Amino acid sequence: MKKLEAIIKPHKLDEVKDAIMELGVQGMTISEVKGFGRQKGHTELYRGAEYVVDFIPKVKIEVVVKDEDITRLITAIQKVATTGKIGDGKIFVTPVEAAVRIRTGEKGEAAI
Amino acid sequence: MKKLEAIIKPHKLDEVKDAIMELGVQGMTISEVKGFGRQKGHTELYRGAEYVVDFIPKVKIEVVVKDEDITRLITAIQKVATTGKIGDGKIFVTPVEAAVRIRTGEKGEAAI
Amino acid sequence: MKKLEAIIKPHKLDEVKDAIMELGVQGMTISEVKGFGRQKGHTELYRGAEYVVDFIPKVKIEVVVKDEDITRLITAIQKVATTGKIGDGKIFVTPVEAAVRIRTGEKGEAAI
Amino acid sequence: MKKNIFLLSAFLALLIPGLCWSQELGDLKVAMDTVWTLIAAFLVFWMNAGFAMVESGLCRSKNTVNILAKNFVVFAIASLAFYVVGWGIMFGNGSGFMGSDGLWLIGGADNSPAMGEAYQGSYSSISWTGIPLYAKFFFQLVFAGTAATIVSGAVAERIKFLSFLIFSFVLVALMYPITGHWIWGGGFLATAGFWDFAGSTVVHSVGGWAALAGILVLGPRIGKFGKDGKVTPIPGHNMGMATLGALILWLGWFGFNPGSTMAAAPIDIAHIALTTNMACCAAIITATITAWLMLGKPDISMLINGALAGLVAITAPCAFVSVGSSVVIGAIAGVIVVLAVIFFDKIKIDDPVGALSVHLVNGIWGTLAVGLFAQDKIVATATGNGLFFGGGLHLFLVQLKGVLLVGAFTFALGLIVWGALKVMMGIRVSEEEEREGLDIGEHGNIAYPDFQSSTGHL
Amino acid sequence: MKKNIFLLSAFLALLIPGLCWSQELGDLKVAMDTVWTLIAAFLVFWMNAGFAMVESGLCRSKNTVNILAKNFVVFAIASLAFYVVGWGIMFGNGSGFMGSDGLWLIGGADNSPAMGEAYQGSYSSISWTGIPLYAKFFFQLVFAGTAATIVSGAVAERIKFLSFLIFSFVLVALMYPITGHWIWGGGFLATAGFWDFAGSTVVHSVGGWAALAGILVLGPRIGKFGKDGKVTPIPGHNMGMATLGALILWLGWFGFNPGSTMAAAPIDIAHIALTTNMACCAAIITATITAWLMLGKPDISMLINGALAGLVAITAPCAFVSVGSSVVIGAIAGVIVVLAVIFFDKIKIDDPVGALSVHLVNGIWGTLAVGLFAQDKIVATATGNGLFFGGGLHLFLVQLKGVLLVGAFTFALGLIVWGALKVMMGIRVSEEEEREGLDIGEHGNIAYPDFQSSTGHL
Amino acid sequence: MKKNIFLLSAFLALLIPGLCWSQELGDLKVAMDTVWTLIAAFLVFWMNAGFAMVESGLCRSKNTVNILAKNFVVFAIASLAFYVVGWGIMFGNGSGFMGSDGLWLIGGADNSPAMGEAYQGSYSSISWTGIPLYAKFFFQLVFAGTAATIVSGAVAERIKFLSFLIFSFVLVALMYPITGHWIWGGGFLATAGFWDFAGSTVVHSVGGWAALAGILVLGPRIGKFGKDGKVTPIPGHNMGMATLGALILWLGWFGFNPGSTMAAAPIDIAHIALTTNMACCAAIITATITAWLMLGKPDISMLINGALAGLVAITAPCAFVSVGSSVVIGAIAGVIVVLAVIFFDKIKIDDPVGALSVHLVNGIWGTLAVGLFAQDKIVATATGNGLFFGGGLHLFLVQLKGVLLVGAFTFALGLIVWGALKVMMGIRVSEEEEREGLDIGEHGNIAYPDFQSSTGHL
Ligand SMILES: Nc1ncnc2c1ncn2[C@@H]1O[C@H](COP(=O)(O)OP(=O)(O)O)[C@@H](O)[C@H]1O
Ligand SMILES: Nc1ncnc2c1ncn2[C@@H]1O[C@H](COP(=O)(O)OP(=O)(O)O)[C@@H](O)[C@H]1O
Ligand SMILES: Nc1ncnc2c1ncn2[C@@H]1O[C@H](COP(=O)(O)OP(=O)(O)O)[C@@H](O)[C@H]1O
Repeated sequence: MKKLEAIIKPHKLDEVKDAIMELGVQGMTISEVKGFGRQKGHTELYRGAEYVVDFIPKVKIEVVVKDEDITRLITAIQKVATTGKIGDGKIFVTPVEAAVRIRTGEKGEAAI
Repeated sequence: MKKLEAIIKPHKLDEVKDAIMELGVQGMTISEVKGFGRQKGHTELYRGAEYVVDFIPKVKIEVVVKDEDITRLITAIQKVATTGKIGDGKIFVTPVEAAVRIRTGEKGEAAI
Repeated sequence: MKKLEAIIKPHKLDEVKDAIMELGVQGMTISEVKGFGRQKGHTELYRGAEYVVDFIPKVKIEVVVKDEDITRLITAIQKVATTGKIGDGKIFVTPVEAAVRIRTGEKGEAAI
Repeated sequence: MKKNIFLLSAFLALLIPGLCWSQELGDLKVAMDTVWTLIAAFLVFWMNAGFAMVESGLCRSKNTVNILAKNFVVFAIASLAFYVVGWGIMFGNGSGFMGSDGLWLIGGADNSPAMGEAYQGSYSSISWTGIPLYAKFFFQLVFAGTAATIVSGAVAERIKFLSFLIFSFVLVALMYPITGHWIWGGGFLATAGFWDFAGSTVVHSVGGWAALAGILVLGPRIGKFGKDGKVTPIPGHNMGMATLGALILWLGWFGFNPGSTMAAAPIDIAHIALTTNMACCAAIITATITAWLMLGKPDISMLINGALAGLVAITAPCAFVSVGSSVVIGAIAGVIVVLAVIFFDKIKIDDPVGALSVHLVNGIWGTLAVGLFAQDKIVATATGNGLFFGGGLHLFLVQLKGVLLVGAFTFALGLIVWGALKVMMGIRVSEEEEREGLDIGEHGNIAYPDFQSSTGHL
Repeated sequence: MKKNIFLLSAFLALLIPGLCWSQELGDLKVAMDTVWTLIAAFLVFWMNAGFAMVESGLCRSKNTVNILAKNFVVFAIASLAFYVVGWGIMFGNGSGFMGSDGLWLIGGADNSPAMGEAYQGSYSSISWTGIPLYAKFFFQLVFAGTAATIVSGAVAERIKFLSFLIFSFVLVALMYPITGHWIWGGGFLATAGFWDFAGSTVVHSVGGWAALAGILVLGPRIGKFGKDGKVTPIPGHNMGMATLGALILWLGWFGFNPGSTMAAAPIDIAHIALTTNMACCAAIITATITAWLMLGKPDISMLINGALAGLVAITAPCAFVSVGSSVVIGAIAGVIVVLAVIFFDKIKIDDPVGALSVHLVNGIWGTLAVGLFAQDKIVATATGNGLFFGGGLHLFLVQLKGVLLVGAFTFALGLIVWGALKVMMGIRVSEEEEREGLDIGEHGNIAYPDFQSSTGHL
Repeated sequence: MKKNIFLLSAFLALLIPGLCWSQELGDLKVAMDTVWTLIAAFLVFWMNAGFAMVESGLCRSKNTVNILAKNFVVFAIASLAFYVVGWGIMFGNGSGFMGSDGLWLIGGADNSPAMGEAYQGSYSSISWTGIPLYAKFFFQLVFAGTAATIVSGAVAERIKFLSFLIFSFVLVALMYPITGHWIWGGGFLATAGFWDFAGSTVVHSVGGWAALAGILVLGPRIGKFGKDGKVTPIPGHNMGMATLGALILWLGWFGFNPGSTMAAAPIDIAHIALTTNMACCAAIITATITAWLMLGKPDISMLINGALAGLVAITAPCAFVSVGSSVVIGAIAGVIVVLAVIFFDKIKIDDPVGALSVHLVNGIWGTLAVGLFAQDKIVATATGNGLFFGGGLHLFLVQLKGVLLVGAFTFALGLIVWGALKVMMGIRVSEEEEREGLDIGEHGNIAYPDFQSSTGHL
């Protein structure tokens, strides 16, 4: 099994979610993160002094899937999450050694 | 070393934390995440229009442990985190190649 | 490629960010997490009753880098993030099998 | 003859404008008293915002919409209930138990602003003030709304919206006006020489007793009391909101107490404004000190409860005691409220916002304090002297009697109404809804969709 | 002779203090009327806070600073605009269309507080109240500020800050005073027997029409209407703020309506305070029920809109109808507002806070309600009777005419001004800024830097 | 004879009711003045909520409970301190430096509401108003509370709770009343012809000087100034709260300024309400423009400071200048405040909420503005003319003298008291507590437990 982590622009979340579901994946977990990268932050102003806010709100999507699904998943996400503008984000894939469904105790690919 | 990621129902956090501690594990890191899965979201209402909120608040617990501890940990968490109702969550295990305790610079299993 | 996860004290974020950037790393993703460990939480008070808050605010930094960069990165972070006081946090390293830049579709080390 | 006629006409010429000025003077006085009473009523109305903020602030974010909606709708219901029949029961001429004349829709005969002897109509018990009927009604209406609102905080975070609304209707249409009649409507406690200037008992204790009945029938929130009997505090979600609410209430009390003169009597209203303020300040100080000494740190929710306790306590005696006494009464209230909060936790009565400690306990204390600190005619009312000013136990015992009778009646009826609702339609939301929050369950809304919530206290 | 002289001197001796008291009585009356009017004006001023809270609460957190800043600055602009020329246009003597005398800087001749016949000056149309000129101006100023503020919510979350400020200036300097002159400034609608006691049309509909024009020129927010025509609700970020705002507005309305007497007339102000309150309460109840029945649950934003709808609707008729009628008028407003919110969504008019449903639709309803429910001289004004009280259609038709003319004028002029601004400087922020939030784009600030935001509704 | 007796009796018959009406007229006037003064006092009291909201809003969420608690408790302490001895020092008959008669517990002889010549008692300097003693005291009390509260914001986010409370006690019991005596208590500045109508100097500058002393002894917050001297802005956590607070303060100022007449004088209070409002509006506009031009965007915290600057500046001259002048005074204040904020940052004075720029700097500006813009008897007071109205430099120099003496005294004493507290018990929390937030450290509470905080600005 593999874990795919996609860091995307927040307003793309709904589209990405739909794309993932279309592939038959049944679950995912998201979190609010902040990104730093080539896309620069913006300048804010407070009581006469400026300061740079480097970190930009992003959404991280984590999905664990069977090995064979990972390529299709990457392609699907990359396609819908792109706006062509800097800051669209990244996809990372890491290995998963075990999975358990807490409710039933099912293990492995059955659990995801 | 292994990293265990458990996605659980928020109100189970205290019990899970206690179960982990009982195994002698000394540290963990949690974050607020939102889950999407078989457990469906709910409908909200605003100014006369309905909309579906798909993502449900969950807590993610991350614990890095020695290889030999991982099975006991899984069993312990699975036991207390289950309510039997859909949406209880998942446990995923991934490999960890290195660990460092920032305060002391200790490395590997000594660091966790 | 490797993913480095550093859990640090929030007020160290700026320094750590600068240290990472100095190594030529161009991107990173952070999230707000809460930690439990040797550093104990504090007692809060509400309407005449005390309770212990176990979880302490921490920041998690995730950086994906080429294999060869990982050691320098660890050293750099460990150096600036330490205060010498308990609770300074941990660094974990996990393997990354694939990376994609969403905007361009670039793959692998080119993507990070 | 001629001369005499001249004299007479001169006399009349002078007399007529004289009468005329006298009439105009009277009109001006009515106008001023009305202005004062209405502005005071606006301030009391404003207390609704205070209760809404204090109560939501001291509860969890997942129940915020529900609490806000409760406080909002309950005033609407109270207004209608008091208009339809509450006013008539409370102020209509009738027996010592309740009014019966002009019962419905403020529909009785009435020649207000005529006062006292000159008054002819269905609402004699409130003819001591010379303002138009609707001004009297409006002022009393906002008081009735307050009583209903007190209950809201105590039963928060677990009560069914609809059941609460029905209870509020019964409270304002029936329960509040009946005991109100006893005291302010010329009923048997008024006759007995019971004094409650602005409603420590009439409003606050009554709200408190109804709340206590509700809490007992409802039970505590999930998670508040552990199996081992341990108290788990459930922190409120917004101390800024709660503090703002307390300051709103404090401001509103300057309408509640001084406005209860229902006349712009300068010495009286200045005196009452000052006793009100000083009692509140003293209570803040002693609540702070008590919390600091007993609990280690001055918790802000205790300071807020302290302030409100002082205000509730001075409500009955504000016009009957000296400024010095008001400081003492407030100071004692500040200590009492901290002890009461701890006490209710200990006996496993779960009152999320401290409504009992503030309104019930200090409503009682304030009412009894009249019996201790009253000074005859210190401003204008002949209350007789309290125990500490040479009046003996007489006044105190009358006050005690009033406290007990009103308490017994309201608590018993409260139990019955809550019990009936429980049987008929249920009063508590499901466990799942309670966990998820009443906002989604009852309203389909959440209060803060743009903010990420912390599971620290789910 | 001697005797006669004695008599005469006695007569004079009595007459002089008599005159003197009469003068003092008059002074006292002026003072009381001024006190009442100023306090009412303070309450109306306070409505600015209400609008700021309701509007920010019902919008997203990323636009909070912008909305707050808009509401803050717009009152400053309104004050200056009304001072410079608005007052003169509205109340200056002139034609049936607009005032022209004493146009600039309240600079006309004026012997206020002289009243009626005794008044000599440039602002005769408001000489029915006997208070100093500056008190009149201040009271009218806070009304003008309200009209401008109504627009703010409707165009929120997408409008350019500067363009909005310019529009507000034009609205208060020109548009509002012209239609205001027609009705309150002795203009042609006043002459025609059109009645709008406290401004359902003068203030609320005018704000509503200007808002509608703005919405049409601006278009809906990104994401509000899907391609398939589906409505995507965009939840407001803080229901506590919105509810507090609604309660502030409610309080403010006790200045808005009863204060519009501009005199401390006791019967009148008590009556108006009560009709105002009862209409609001009835509207809350019916809005709750309507929402519950039609939508399944009582959404708090609907309750808030319900309350405000009742208040807007009773604004025109508050002094002309009975308390019973006020309940009916409010009850209908509560139903109307829920339907209107759903209707505007259906025809793809994106009004984030419901300003149209509240101020425009119920401003019209309230104005027409005068034609239905008015009872001649129920308090003091000879309006003639409305349709339901035997007056036939006459009054209703005059009211209808006023509604249409004011609407046509304000809407047309609004379209022109908004259109001109669009051409000259743009009125809408860039798509990117709209997504990121106007706070950073327009102000370089964010409202809540310490809280982690949820992307649930980005 | 008979006839004469008849005449005489007729004469007396007429005279007696005449006298009687005159008495009643006087009573009515006392009542009206009292009503006005009390309502104004309630509005000033309400400013406590404004300060609490502005200050918490402009600080970080981790210090919210602490700031709220400070603002809450400090008014309680101020009330007690002013009751115990402050009032006596300020208004008791005594020397030009301080009062000494009727020093403790408002305990002096007093026959209020008797006025002027008729007054006999210990507090002659405030016998120009004809209201009961307690009304005078209550009005002055809420002013004293304001002065104490100003300090709170300036020392926020690092001061020890207890030390602050002690300082506040000294300020209100001693420092504020002494300089207050100089100006309002018949002291040497009053005699010198120094004019400060509602307290630009008496209240605002005094609060400002005490705050400046505190800041200097405390030092800046960790992280505010980098090693390289770079200013790191520390954004406030809730702009909604801050804006609400500013609107509350604005409302409160309609009590602060017009209420300082302590009499319902219609021309005066209308004039003052208007100058107050126009100065505030002008300041908002110029602060917006200045911020826009100098800093690129109109930052909302600058708009808020701008509004308050205008209000502080018009406080001294509100009754002495024309409406036109009030616009100019406000406009200048709006520019000054933006420059002052930048200036204090530059010289490394860390004032989290801008208390110095608002209250100190504009308190001085407003006081001096009297010397420039005053017009003799424009309303009722014979101030003489200011520089721009042909009065030469005389008035300006007296004003300057007052500013300097009050400043020197308060600043010096402030340094001493803060210094003493520092030595005796410490005034600053530990570095760790400052980082973690004073809420947990000082109160064991946090303000928003249900929300996830962002580490953006920790
Ligand atoms: N090496 C990295 N490790 C972890 N996250 C990264 C890394 N590089 C970029 N990111 C994440 O991806 C986001 C987008 O990256 P950025 O360089 O701004 O644009 P792009 O992906 O279009 O090149 C960043 O905001 C950050 O969250
Ligand atoms: N494939 C997956 N990858 C990542 N997280 C998942 C995955 N499937 C489920 N989850 C997480 O587990 C939670 C529970 O899953 P769900 O399907 O609702 O119930 P259950 O685990 O009882 O079958 C989800 O809310 C989501 O956070
Ligand atoms: N085994 C672990 N797995 C995951 N996170 C851990 C683990 N141990 C510690 N942490 C994280 O590191 C933080 C610091 O750990 P702690 O034991 O308090 O101090 P120190 O790192 O100085 O020994 C914790 O708050 C937690 O977030």
